[in-house]
Amino acid sequence: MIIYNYVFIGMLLLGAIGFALAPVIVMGILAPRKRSSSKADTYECGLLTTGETWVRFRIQYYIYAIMFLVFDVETVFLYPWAVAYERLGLFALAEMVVFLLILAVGLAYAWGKGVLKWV
Amino acid sequence: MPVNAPVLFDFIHLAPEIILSLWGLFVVMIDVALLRRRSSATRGRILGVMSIIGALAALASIYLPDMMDLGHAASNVEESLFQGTILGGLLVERLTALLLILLIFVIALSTTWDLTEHWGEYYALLLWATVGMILLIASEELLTLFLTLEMMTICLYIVTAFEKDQRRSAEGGLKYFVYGSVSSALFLFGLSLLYGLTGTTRLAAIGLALAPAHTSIGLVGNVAGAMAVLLVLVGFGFKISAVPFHQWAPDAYEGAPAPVSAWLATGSKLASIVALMKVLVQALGPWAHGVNDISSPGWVGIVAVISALTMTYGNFAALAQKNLKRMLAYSSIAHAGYMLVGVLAVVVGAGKSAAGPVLFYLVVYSAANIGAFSIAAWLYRDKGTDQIEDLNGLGLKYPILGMCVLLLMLSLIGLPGLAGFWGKFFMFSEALSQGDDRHKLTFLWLVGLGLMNSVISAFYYVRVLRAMFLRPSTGRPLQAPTLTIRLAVIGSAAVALIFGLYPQPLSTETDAMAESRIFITPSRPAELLSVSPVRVVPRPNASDDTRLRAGPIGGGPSAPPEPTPVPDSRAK
Amino acid sequence: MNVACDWAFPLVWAQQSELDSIPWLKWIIVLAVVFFGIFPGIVAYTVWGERKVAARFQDRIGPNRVGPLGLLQPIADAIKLITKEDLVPRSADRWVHLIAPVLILVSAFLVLPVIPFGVGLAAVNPPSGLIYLIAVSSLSALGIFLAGWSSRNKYSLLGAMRAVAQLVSYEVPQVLSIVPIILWAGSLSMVTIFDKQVLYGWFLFSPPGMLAFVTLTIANIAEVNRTPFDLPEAESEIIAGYHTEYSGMRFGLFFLAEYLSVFAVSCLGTAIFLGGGTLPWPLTGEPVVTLGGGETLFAMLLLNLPLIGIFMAKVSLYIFLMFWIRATLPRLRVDQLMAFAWKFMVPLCIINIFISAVWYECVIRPSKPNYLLGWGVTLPLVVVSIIGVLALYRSSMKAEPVELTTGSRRRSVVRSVS
Amino acid sequence: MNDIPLTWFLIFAAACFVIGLMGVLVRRNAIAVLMAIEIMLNAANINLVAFWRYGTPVEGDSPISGVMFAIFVITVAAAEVAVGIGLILLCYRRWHAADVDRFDSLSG
Amino acid sequence: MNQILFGVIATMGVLSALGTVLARNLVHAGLFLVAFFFLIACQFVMLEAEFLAAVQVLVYIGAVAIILMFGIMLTRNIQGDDTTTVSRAGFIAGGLAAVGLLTVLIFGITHEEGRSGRPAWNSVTTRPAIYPASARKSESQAAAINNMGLAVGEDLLTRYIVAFEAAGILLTAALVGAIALAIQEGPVSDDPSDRVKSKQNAESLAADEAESLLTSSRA
Repeated sequence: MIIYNYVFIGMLLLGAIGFALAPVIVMGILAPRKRSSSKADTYECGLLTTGETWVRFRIQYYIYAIMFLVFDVETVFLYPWAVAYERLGLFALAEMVVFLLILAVGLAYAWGKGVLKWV
Repeated sequence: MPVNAPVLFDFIHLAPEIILSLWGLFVVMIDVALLRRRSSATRGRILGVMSIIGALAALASIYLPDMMDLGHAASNVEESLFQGTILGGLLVERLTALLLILLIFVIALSTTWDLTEHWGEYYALLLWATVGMILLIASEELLTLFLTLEMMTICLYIVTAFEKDQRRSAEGGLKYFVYGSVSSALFLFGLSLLYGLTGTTRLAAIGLALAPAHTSIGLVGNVAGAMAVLLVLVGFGFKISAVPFHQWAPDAYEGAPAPVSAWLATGSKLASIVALMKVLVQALGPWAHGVNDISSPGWVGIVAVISALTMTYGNFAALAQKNLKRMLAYSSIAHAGYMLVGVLAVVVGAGKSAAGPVLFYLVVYSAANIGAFSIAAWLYRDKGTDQIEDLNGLGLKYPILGMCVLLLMLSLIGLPGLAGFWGKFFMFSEALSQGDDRHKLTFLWLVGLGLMNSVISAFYYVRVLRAMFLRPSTGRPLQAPTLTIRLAVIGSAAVALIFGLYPQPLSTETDAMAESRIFITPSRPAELLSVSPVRVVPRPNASDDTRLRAGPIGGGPSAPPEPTPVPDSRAK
Repeated sequence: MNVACDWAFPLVWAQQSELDSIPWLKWIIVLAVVFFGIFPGIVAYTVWGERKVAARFQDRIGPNRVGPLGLLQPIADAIKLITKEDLVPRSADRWVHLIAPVLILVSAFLVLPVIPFGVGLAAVNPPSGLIYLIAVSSLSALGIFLAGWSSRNKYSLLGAMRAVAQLVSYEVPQVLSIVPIILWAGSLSMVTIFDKQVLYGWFLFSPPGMLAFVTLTIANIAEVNRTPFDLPEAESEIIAGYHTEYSGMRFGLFFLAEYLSVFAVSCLGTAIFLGGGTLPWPLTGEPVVTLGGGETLFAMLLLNLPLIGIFMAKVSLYIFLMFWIRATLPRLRVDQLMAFAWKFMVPLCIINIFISAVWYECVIRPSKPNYLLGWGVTLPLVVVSIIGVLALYRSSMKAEPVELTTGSRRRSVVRSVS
Repeated sequence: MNDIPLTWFLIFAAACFVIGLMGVLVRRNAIAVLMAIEIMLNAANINLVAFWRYGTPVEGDSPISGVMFAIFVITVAAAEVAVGIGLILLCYRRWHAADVDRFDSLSG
Repeated sequence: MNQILFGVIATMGVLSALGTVLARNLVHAGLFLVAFFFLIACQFVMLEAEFLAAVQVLVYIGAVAIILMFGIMLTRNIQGDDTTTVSRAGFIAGGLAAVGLLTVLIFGITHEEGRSGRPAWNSVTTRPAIYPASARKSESQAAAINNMGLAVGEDLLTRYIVAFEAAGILLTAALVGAIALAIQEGPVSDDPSDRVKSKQNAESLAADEAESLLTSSRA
């Protein structure tokens, strides 16, 4: 059954989480614990933190995230085409050329609009 | 070549969609590459003209299948392309032509004022929304239906919020988006239940699977089926802004720039009503009124209540409106209510003759709305607001346009002698004559309510006319309208007048369009149509006697296209 | 090749095998020994190797105090980290602060079971193994974001946002450069890819293959945040990027996760491009090792030992390449970094997909693959596309510096959020 | 290795759907509403794949119609989120708040 | 063993969905949402649609969750913990409506009786066998499960080609539209009339800023 592949991966997942948490727990036990107020401040190269943690964010991040989302979904369509390429004839290649052309225009648009520049 | 490779000729039927989408890409690239240096006003005009050329090219390409005389699929024969996912035939071509003409007017309207700086994206999104609408009309399957519905609405979400200098445009867009995606999630859950009930995604096959030939009693006995129908109705109710799901419409119409709200009121509503008719008749038809012996109510009652609510609420709310676009939004809700009566007649009668009047009404309604919204565009261009009292004295200053607006408003009311009247007349008379006695009472009520609402609607339309003709013009007078506004208003007034005096050509045309397969519930194919699956009938206008015709029932599992490379429905 | 063994070690692949009940004990042994024993050991000594190699590049010796040749250095580091105080800033979000490094480490671990170390030696072989691998390796971006956000420090949040933006931008070329492999192998399962490479020779030995290998390596380096793409946690930039507020073993987890993903990513590179476990010579021909089925664990290991050796040699070469690049190349500026991904790598990978389709038609589809035609057609295509995209990229980059320095006579396109 | 009955999957999907709907009704922040919509779409996906797996495909249809539907639903949901966040950011720059019910400039 | 596994995944799935809806802090809600997506992917694996599980993890957790998190960061509530739920009364009303709908749905699911040859839902307890080749009911479904990438690829480019190209157009429209919405100013054009326009734009922004400060100070 295909599920058994993923049962092994599930066991690996749980094992990895345990493998990651074990040292932190051990550290909690072994390591010395001396609380002091100055230690618990957020680190600002030694200065006191100025201004609350809301800083001007550029819209840039959002644009990179959309570009990634669109190309990510594009690969979700590309992979099955690549797998079935052998059995599909030439028309499938033509269809995929059209699909990639459509998405290349999206990339060219973002490029031309200048949003890809990290200003 | 794998078993069901798409036949090359199928793509010919898709010519308009292919041209529109590639043209949208072309417009976007031209805007980014060549026109960077120009100001947004000049860019708007240049790209507007180019988009109109694209729409005209698509319009010409509709008749490509005939010109190419492919030898087999003449375009008058209904046939399912791409293994039953897309429909090609007379209805789809005529409605595509109508949509493209409306699109040309909307694009022309968009060049009136400098509503955005991103013109390339604006026109491309309008073109892609049209591709979504055409494919929505042509889709024969739940998957393509959902995808094209979403494609149309997502393009419209973005375009609604395109006037970035206006706060209301962004807010209207967001409200439209939130309502839209919630209702599309509900719609999808309804589709998944339907898929579970019948096991197939093709509409015709669903209809046959739901046919009450078995012991299953109608809607009441089967709660899962009832939930599926209700959720599908919610999805479509949102799209045609029927009452319980209409809160988004006034805000979206008022917020969006005038040409976009024109496109919302005409194109999006037209495609959604045709899709609603197709799903209700073809897929959910058997459950319309439950099995005759057990008088378990089908969903006809629900749709009747929705239609009544939509009519009355739309009209009463429109009475109190100050803003022209918001009033037009409520009037478009009211018209959705009238059209639902026509849809009910189609479902109950399950005859193709009943679908003609609804299409007739759609044509007339969308033409009138284009004219009305072009007035709103003109008003906004000069005065920056779209309150009704800003129209004061317009009729006196521009008598010809004033007359045209008069014709428009009267046609929207449904005054005899104008196209609007014939639309309502055909639809209501069809509703009264259709259906067996059980439905007589409901239709009587609906038609009565419809007439009463038409009278109420007179009040708010007349208020616009009163402002234009009787009030002295206050504040800055409006400058001369651009050619595009003039053309739009005169064009729609001409439609209202010509088809008002002589409705015959349009009604025969719409009756011919109504003969498409999607308006025949699969559960009754045997009675209405000769059983042989394939019969070609010469073009409708050639001879009228052979009214009965058989689109090949390609979809039903009873006669599934065997997986031969060329399904038999095409063998001539 | 996909042979069912009754004592399949560690083959748990159950697609066609008659494994109707799950061999729990065997799996737990495999997990404990291989996944939580050998691999962390390899990773620890990769860290040691990196420090030694980097030292050699800078003409110094590197760690040699602890044990002979500094071999016990990794263990010393581990003990030091464990005994440090577990410090979490007061304003930080305690739980998310802990979940973030765990998420990154887990995403690195989950890549390993799918990779075929030898003939039939993939721990797990699901039919869509490669897309599973891509999906799991995209989890780390989320982990990095949560690390930055949870420490409620505006510099670490800014560093995390920049790191995620870079990761996300380089994941697209990574994913696109794997498409040629699937096209040639005709399936997503890693074992079939291995079998195809045995038949047709390494996928590297073809012009589109080379191009795809180069783009994949560049994307892998960026994916793991190593020089020249390690801007987010570069010392000179924003304190220490997203793991400013992490100390002690929590920081150790990040360190372990980074080197484990270096190992995982290089295993991916070798498995799909360098024909994991097969020798470059003879190029093609009969399978290297045939499993008659029913071998015992010991026989299985013995048979596969040379293959595992070759695989590990290739992986270490790949990792050495990364060390080498880290020791020599300077760090890229942020805008060059992003522009390079979107304006050079993505177009190149898209074009490469079509060139690989041409290679498929010439070599793999015909019964007798003629490599001459394949090379003859695709080599010029590859060269032309590289030059074309490079020219395009150059022209767009050339326009920019002027703008940036002269206070942009034209308003910069995107202003900050008001 | 007894099998899982179909109704378990359907009840799980219905529960997630209803929770998503409640989220839409209860939450005020536009991004929280967007998350609730994603839950509803995923619930519908589970429904589709469950019906595909437990039913035998009809002759004329594709053998994986349920999975294909789910793949296209994921594409639509991704496009919807991208556009939704774009609209929310546009509204945020105008109103400095992404709460759905604080938008009352369009009254009447 | 399958049923236990399903039970665990289903309860954790419902809990994480509830967490997304009820968490006060938006980023915590986002975290619960990511957990929910992962558990839905596990459900797909339980249904043996593993290509879909990989696509779900890749698209939802890899991209959609990142965009949602960026959306939270780019709107003011960086800590993400401003009040985001409605009043107590609204809460109970929403909850009741949800419970009502749930009972109707569950009643519908359990009491659905089959039609036209399809078995009723609650009678379907075993899925069509794939593994022992002899017991396979439909060869095409078995082939699809064993190599889903191939089956999806074939169907995508032959049967649903129209939906496939429409999805391409939809993605580009979303990309182009979202970028057009996100850009603060118009394209960088030297035309003076553009400049005037964007100055008004800047002024109106400043005006909004001042006005919103006023309202917040008064509130």
